[in-house]
Amino acid sequence: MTVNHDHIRMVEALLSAAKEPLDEVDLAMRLPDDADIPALMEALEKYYQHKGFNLVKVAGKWAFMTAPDLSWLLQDEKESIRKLSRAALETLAIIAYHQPITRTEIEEIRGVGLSRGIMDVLFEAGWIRPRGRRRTPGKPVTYGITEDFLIHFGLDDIRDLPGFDELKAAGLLTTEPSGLFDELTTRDDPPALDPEEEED
Amino acid sequence: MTVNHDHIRMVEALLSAAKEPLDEVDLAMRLPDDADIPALMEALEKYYQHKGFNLVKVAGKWAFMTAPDLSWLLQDEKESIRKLSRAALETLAIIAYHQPITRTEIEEIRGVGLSRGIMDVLFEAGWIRPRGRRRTPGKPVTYGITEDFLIHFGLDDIRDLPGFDELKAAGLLTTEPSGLFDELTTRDDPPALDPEEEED
Amino acid sequence: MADKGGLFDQQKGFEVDHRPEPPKNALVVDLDGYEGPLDVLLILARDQKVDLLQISILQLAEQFLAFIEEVRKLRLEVAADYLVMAAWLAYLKSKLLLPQEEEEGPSGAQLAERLAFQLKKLEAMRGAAEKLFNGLVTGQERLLRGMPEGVKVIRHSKFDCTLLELLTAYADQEDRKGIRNPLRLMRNAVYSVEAAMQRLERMLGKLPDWVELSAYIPDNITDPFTRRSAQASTLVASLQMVKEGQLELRQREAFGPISVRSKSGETSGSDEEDI
Repeated sequence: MTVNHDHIRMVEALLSAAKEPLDEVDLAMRLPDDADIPALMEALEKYYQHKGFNLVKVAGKWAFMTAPDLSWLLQDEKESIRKLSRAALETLAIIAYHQPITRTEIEEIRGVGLSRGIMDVLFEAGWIRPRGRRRTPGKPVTYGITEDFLIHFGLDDIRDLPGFDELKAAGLLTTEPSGLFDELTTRDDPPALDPEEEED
Repeated sequence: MTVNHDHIRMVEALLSAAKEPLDEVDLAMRLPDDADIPALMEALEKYYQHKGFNLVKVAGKWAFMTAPDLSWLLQDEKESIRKLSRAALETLAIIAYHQPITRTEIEEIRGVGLSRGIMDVLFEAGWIRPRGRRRTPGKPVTYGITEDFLIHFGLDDIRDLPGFDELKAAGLLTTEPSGLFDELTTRDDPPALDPEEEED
Repeated sequence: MADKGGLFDQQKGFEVDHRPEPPKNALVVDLDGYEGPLDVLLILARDQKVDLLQISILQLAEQFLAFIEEVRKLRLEVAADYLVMAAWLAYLKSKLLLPQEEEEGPSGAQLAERLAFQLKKLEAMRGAAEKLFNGLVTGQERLLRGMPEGVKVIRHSKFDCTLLELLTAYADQEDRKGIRNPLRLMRNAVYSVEAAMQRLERMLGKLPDWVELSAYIPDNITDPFTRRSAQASTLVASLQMVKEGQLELRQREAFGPISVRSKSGETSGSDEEDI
């Protein structure tokens, strides 16, 4: 190969970092004047033709793209991750901070009804579990977080979640506390197990 | 090279298409069971070391990144730099080198109160995270750096921080209170906020 | 202090700091340029041009006290932490100068050593921060693939959620609670028990003998939710009126229709117009 090795490296770097395919004019503008772009591209195209990604020309522009025979590798991952909805995130956070907690209490804190789907999603993620029943009329089920939750969020212990003051100090909270939930948020002890509660 | 050529191509395809660095577990899950990931990575790392982009390990994960000596070529593609105040810079370095570290310990090292804005900026950049709680009275939250931090600063591990081992050997990375001003004042109240720090 | 110019020069190391450089006029001493008393001490200490562990703390203490003196001449208020540091250094100075006494606590020399160490630590962190940002920063010195086709990281759980997102969600929640007396919008689609009672009272006299309770439900309600609430409220209203002795209720079988009639001998409230 007679092409300049430095020029090859430059084209490689440019095409690797480019946010869109580059045409030969784009490349010529960035490379030294004596660079023989067509020869470089020919050499590179050949060089990458049997790699996991190839240099391809689409609509007159060059880009590195996954080898067509390997595209199956990228397939099923695309759908495997879902984001939690805001409502689900909030519900999860409330359960984590206030566990054991009943459905009604969650609704009370959020100020809106809890749709069935939300709890389902959190169950599916394996992050919450029923913990027992509150010994109050109706014996409502209480919920808490799971070990998977701790593992996922890298916490040793549920007590490691920052408290209200620390959230504030970290700039995550902007308003003053309402005082409504003082006993829940500012106590420095770990939320003790609800004595009224039977663990299952 | 004794490594399987098909496996090499698969790793190339995956890393080239990946939106973020992939760790060896991620790769192993995609590759056939008999793939020898460490050997593949070693071969690939070597193979790409003189190309326009290299295979690098950051935060324990692999990614193709452009060669540092060509960074001058890629002005247009560079991300805009997040402007950090000196206070934020220093705080970030202190957290990285001393993690896990509490707020008070950061203040102790800097000799000045930590304004809320600073932690805010670092949280927002995704570079720090709460790590847990110190098992001392008051159970203060400790902070540490994130994987994004390692990726951003091109570090594979916290030990790769510049001068980490030397500083550690020199005893400069301890977080014990110096007890310096105990003679004069018992500072149980946090040091006053420096109004100047609020400006970032 | 004649060395003020050199003192400010020390701040140039950090490129990312875009605070305007303090003017180099030796008469202008601006505390705003410093990050607290330790910062001032570190800058002063660097003038001694030796390893920080070897510096003369005595000289440093004098320099700092002179510096504070200077600042106070020009500006009345000096932040409290500077004064605390000044007082502490004055104390340290006296401890260093006076002959060692038998007493509790660390000696002057030990305190001086600790201060030097703390300064060394701060300096180390400054240097580290600088090196960090001058290193192989991703997105600057090294660029990731610009156009990834999209292999997503295989997470070991199905849902993608970071601790920060979780904390932010909780914080947002707390933030919203910070609003006192939030405006609550009542659902006006509910047909209240009061309304049902008024209607029953008004219509009682008009319909003699047993009539199905459902006949008393306004028939202009089309919304199914409101209709169900009207059914419930009418039933509750009728039960209340039975209790008050105005009505009689009858249900022949479980889940069967409920009939109602005015209790014999009772006059209904009024018999004016219908709705």
